[in-house]
Amino acid sequence: MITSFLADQALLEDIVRILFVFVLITAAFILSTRNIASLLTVYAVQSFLLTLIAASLYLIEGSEKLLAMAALTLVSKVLLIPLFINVIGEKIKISRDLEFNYLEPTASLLVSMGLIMLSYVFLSGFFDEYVLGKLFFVGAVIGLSLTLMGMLVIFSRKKVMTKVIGYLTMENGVLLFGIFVADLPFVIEILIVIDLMILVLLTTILAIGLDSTKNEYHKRLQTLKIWSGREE
Amino acid sequence: MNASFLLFTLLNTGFILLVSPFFMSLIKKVKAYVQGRKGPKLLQSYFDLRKLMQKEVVYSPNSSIIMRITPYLNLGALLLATLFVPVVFIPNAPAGIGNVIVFLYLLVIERFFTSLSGLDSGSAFGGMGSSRLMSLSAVIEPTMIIAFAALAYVLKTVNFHEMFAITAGSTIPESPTLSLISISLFIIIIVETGRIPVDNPATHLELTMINEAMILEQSGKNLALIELAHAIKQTILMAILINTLAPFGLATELTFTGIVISCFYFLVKASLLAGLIGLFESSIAKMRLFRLPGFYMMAFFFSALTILMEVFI
Amino acid sequence: MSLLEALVYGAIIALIFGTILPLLYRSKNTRKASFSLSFFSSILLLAFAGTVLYTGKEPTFPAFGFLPGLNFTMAADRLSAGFILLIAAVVPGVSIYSIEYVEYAKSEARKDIQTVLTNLFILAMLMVVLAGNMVGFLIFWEIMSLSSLMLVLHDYSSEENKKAGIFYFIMTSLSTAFLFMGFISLFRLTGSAEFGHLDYAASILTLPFLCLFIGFGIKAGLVPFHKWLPYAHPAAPSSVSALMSGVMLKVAIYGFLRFLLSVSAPEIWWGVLILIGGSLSAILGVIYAFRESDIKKLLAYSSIENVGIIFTGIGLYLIFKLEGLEGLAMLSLVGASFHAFNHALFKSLLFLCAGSIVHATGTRSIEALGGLIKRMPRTAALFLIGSVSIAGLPPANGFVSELMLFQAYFYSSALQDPLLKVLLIITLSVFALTSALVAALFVKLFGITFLALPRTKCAKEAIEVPQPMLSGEAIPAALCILSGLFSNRILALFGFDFGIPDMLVIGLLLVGVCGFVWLGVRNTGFSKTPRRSKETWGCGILAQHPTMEYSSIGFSEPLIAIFKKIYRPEISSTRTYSDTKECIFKDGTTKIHFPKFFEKYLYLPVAHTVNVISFQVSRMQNGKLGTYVFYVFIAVLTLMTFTRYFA
Amino acid sequence: MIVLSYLAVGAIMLILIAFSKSHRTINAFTTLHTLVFLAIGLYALLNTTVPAFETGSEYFYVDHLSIYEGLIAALLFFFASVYANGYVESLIEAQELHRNNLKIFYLIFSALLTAATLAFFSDNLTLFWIFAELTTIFSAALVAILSAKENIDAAIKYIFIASGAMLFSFIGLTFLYTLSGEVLGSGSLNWTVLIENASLLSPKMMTASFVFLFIGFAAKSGIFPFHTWLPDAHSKAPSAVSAILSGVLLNIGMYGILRMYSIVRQTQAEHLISQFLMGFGLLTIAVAVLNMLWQNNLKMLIAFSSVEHMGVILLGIGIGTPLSLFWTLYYVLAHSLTKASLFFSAGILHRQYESNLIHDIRDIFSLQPVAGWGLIIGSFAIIGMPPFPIFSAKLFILLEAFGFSKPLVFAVLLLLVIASAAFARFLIEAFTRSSKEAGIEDSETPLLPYVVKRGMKFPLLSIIFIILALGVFFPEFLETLLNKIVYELGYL
Repeated sequence: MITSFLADQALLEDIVRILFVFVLITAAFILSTRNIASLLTVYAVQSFLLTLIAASLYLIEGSEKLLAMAALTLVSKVLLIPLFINVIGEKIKISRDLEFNYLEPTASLLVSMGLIMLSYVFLSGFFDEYVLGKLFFVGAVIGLSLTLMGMLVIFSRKKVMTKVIGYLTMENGVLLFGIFVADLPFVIEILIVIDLMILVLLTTILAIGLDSTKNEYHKRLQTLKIWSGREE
Repeated sequence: MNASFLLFTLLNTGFILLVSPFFMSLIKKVKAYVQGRKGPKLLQSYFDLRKLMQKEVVYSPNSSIIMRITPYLNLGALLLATLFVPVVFIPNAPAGIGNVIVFLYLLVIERFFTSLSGLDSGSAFGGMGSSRLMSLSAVIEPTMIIAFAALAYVLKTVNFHEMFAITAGSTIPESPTLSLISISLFIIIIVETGRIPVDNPATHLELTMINEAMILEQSGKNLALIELAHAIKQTILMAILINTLAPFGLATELTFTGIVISCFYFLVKASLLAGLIGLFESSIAKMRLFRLPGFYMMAFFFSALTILMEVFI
Repeated sequence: MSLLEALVYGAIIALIFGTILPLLYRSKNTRKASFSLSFFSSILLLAFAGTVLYTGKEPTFPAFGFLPGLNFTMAADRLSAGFILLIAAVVPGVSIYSIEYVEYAKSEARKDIQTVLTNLFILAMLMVVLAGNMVGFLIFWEIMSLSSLMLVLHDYSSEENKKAGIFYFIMTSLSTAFLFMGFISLFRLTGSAEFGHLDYAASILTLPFLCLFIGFGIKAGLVPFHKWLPYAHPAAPSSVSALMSGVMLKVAIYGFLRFLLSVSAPEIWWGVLILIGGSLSAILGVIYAFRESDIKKLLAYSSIENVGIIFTGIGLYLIFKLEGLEGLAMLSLVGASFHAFNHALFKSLLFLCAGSIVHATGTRSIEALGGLIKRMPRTAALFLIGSVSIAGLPPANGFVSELMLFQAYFYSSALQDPLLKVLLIITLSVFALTSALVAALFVKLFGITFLALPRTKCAKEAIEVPQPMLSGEAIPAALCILSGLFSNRILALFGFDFGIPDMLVIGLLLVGVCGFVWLGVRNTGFSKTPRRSKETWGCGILAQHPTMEYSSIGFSEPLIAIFKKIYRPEISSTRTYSDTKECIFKDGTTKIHFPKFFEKYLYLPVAHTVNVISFQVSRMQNGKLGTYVFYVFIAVLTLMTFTRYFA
Repeated sequence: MIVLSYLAVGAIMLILIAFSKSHRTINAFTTLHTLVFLAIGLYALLNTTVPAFETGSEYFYVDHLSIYEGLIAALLFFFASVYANGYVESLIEAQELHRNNLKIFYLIFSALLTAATLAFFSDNLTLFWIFAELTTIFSAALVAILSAKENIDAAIKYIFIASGAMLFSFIGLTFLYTLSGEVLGSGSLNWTVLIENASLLSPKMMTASFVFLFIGFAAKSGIFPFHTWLPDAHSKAPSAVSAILSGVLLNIGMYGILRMYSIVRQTQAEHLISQFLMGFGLLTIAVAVLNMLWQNNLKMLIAFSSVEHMGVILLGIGIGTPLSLFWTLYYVLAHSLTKASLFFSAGILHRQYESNLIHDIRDIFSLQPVAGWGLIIGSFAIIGMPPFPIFSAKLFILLEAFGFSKPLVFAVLLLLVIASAAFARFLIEAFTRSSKEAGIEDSETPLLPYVVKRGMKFPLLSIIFIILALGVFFPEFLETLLNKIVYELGYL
């Protein structure tokens, strides 16, 4: 039964579509959630959704690489990175990111709808020549808009931790886009993930310095007169 | 330097030197008559000069060598200038003698050093005189240049000798435009010799004086030399006007009779002109200092008009 | 390598050594040697330039492979030789003067640096004139600007000098920017960096012409780009002011002439533009000079005026040339070049003397001076020669070049176009006004500085400067007189004959007549008249006092009144009264303020606009990551839209 | 071979550094690392037939451009590592850098060199992308290593902006991959393959992919409006690091843009992209110089000047003629060296005054004459005064730009005037201040001259010597090398 279920292309595509919707929902959560722990959970869920999408695609297309990618995503983004961020987050002892720049959550949601539209318009201008399957096209649109929404998160949230999650969302978007548009060599994928891991490692460590509520950094600020420039 | 030019140097310069003080007295006389006075003797200027030559020279202790060389430089420059304006005959002069621009700048030498000597003794009068003289002469300069440029335009040469050689051939002005230039030249004489309405040569009142203020500190023979230079300047400027407007009688060749006739005609014409200047001075009031540029503009207008007429007609 | 080239190489090598030596061995003797080298090099250059001008033989220099596809070449034709002659005439005096003058610098290091930079400056100016192509020209042009900039900043502690430095730098950068533009467009047009004949229609050359006109105009100090001169000259050491004013401005004129003479078919409006620009600079330069009491600022404005006269001559040249009057065109061109030469001489003389005065009295304000003729008689005599030359009194050299231009004007009746004639009449009267005002200006400068009683203690206690400085001043002074007297001979030697009056005759006659008068007075029985030096009558005052003397601003007052439309003086006064009804005057001050027209209406608005924009733009950099990412976000969206619709 | 030796040497050096104890040996190994890289580059230049593929035809490729950029990188790292010896010691003494972090500093420094070099030798654009990302991370770590709050802040900005923008590059790469797949049957991101088949690529898709790639590379090299991280990062980093940030890391982005442009150049999208690049170049210059004008922070000023120069280089690439490419490449070299000299001088001043601010600098000629003059000469060089190399490069780039647009050239010239004015204003204000005028509180504590550590003057002086020599004399081999690059990029 399962095999027949898995062989049903149309059903699989429907499932992927449903997953798309879930991805967008997670993105909306990431835009508006104030609690960092739940943000992290949402991110993990989003990554898991990506894993599922990759796996479904494997079933549709049959490319081994997609399966490997799904596994890679599962290990790195669903497990390792959230775990790591969680550890750091507990160290900093902040649990909430309450402030927003430029866009309040409701406004961000509206804007992100606009972003989806823009991505659609943009991509439709280019992929009309190269016929991409409808599903693939939607995937690309979702991927691109997810990337832009990640950026939205980066600039509209204050704490570095949230920004990191925003960046990770962007990365997820790019991954989604990549899955649906092209199939890159797997070595490259691994390298990218390694790169991502180092980056997250570094930024979260650095976040200790910035998001920390402790005062020791402010003390050092006075002994060093580096900070300067016009904004004084 | 040929013999003719040497002779010219002696005759022309000597003649002008000789007659210049006469015109000074003449103008004074005319003015006096108009005012109902008797006026000085016609030869009074000569007596004055002789008296000054014999008097003691007093220098201010503040003054410097400038004060001492100015009289000589002044008279020297003007004597040189006499070579540029032939009144006895038109010689075969070396290149450059007679050049309008050199002539104008010889007058500038005189002005330059007079002004310096005015500043030399440190008196407020002298400074005032120099300041006014230099300012006003700067403003009259375009008029002079344009007047002489107009001459050059009409007569197609920049040399007085050649100009007068052209005008002397005819008894009436060569071109109607020349009579327009004459008006500017007349005004220039008034301005350059410091006469009413520009300046009052007879006063030592600080509000009005320009020329006199600068030579207040000069005395004795130095003053005599300056006065003489002043008289010469007046004569040669008059000579230019006469040779432009009423050139008849000027000898173009070196002959004895020609020279005599030239001298005679010049004396007559210059006396008439001097009388005219005297009348003009008497009939007009002294202008306020800062109204003078307007007066100069009139002269400028006439000269510029001349050129414009030459340009467009 | 013939002797001719050897002379140039010798001069260049001497200057290079002069530049490097003080860096290696730091002592007074090295500095002396360094200036001796520049003196020596100018002698070589004199020989070189003289030969080239006389024989018309053009030396050939090997090209030096410098950049890919581009050689550095040197070339010297008669035009460059003329300007090399100018350099060679100014440098000796400045070198000898500097030997002593440089020792007044504040510290050993500054003395060395001043020596090095002065030599470098001279070298750069020489190389600009020698440069065979535009790139070489630009390179040395920049070095010239930089070395002079550092010299302007030599006394960097004063706030005023800092401002002068920045301002000079900005103006010189602007000048270079315009030159870049002009040269680049020429380069694109001809496909080569060489200065060659430009056989193109004038409409094609409009852009390069305008760019080069503005570029060289800025550097030469043409109104309205003149503003840097009165700032930079007072800030620089006087020997450098002499070089800047005497030579550097001429180098700009050289560049402009180099371009202009290579154009085969210019248009008449070029000439008109140059003529109007020149006349405007001339008249405004001297009018602005009149209000100054700072001796070096005054001289700087006077440089603007002289540059104006030179440009007037160039403008006349173009107009006459295009109207087919070759003779008059040559007369104007040579007149302009000769004026450049003369101005180099007398302006360097005047700046050197000004340096002596400033050194002896410690002030640049002539209001504080007076009576220096008694304390510094030699400087006074030299300064008088300079004043006489610049005022254009015959037979000094300043007169000759003005005479040539006047003569060109006077003969312009041969022009056909009536409108051009009218233009010439107007500019002629402006020119006349200028030259008369210059005479007035230098009466003021010489009179207030040197004559009458000293106005302050510093003037009272001034002592004559040492001999080397006087010798340094004596060289240009002698050259002023000689080049005036022998102007006809010199021009004839170089193949120009315009039939202008022979100054030697005039000069001899003048001396003769003056001598005659003197002898006449002495030997005709009046020599026995007594003479006395005694307080003259002063309307009842007890003794002459300096405060009674005419001051600099007092001297200028009539002209300020006449030209009040240009000066727009703002007079403000405060008064206090001894009584409540304000009848009895107690105390008060009056200030005359001259608004700086170009600064107020041209420079400051531009600077202000740039500042405002700069401020707004730098506010973008607010230090917040959110904002920065927001920019990226917006940029990405914009680019997406752009690509969608334009690709 | 070359890439492998780079990799091997990089790895060995990392190990050596990791196991060294004293600062001296660590620094010596780092310097050795740079020298070996330099030697490999030279060897490759002289003895190996290039262009050649390395490690199969998949990932690495050696041509003259990569060697050239690699050599510049190695050279600058060499100077920086020599400089770092004294400079880092001073930082430790001043307690700005914790001694425990010393080894990490050098490890990252070394890794950064390896990553940067490998980026230049990547044939596969994704690989290039990854190495570029790695350099971002490493250099951000170097910025943050001083662990002052504003350093961390700067590093965070750097990472978020550069890496965030790089993600768009990745989207661009995906586009490119699809595009090449359409044409070639199977997709490829190898530059060599792409440029061979460039004429087949659809201009429309090419434009889209170029624009996306541009976003990332522009952020990497500080092009407006992605430049915002640059002034912060470059000014907060230790000066030895600032020098390589400006001198090497910006080149990586430019290298990417250049490689991409050389592909675009052969398609019909060339015209649009060329205008696009020139427009961004102009905007970048404008924004940079306007930020420079009243800048009160020395290192900020120098950093903004980097932005300005990246604008000029972008302009040079955008013009797209062989001559302009030639001079743009030369410009890259000239800018890297000059900028390094400026940062080295600024570093010495920073040690002296413990500040980069204009009003803290005073008595410079008595306290730090070498750095003062270094800064003056460096400023002359950076604003494009002869006889420094930027002058001729600028001249020829503008000369080529003139063929495209006269107003553009004119605008650039005027903007460069503002840049010069900014430098002049800063130097004149800062260098003419003496402690006598500075005020009361300053006169109580007279400044002691900071003893410049061993080796800090050497890089400064040698760079000044090199740029002077380069300005006066254009070496033949450089000309050949640059010509070969122009040829290999398909310009001729």
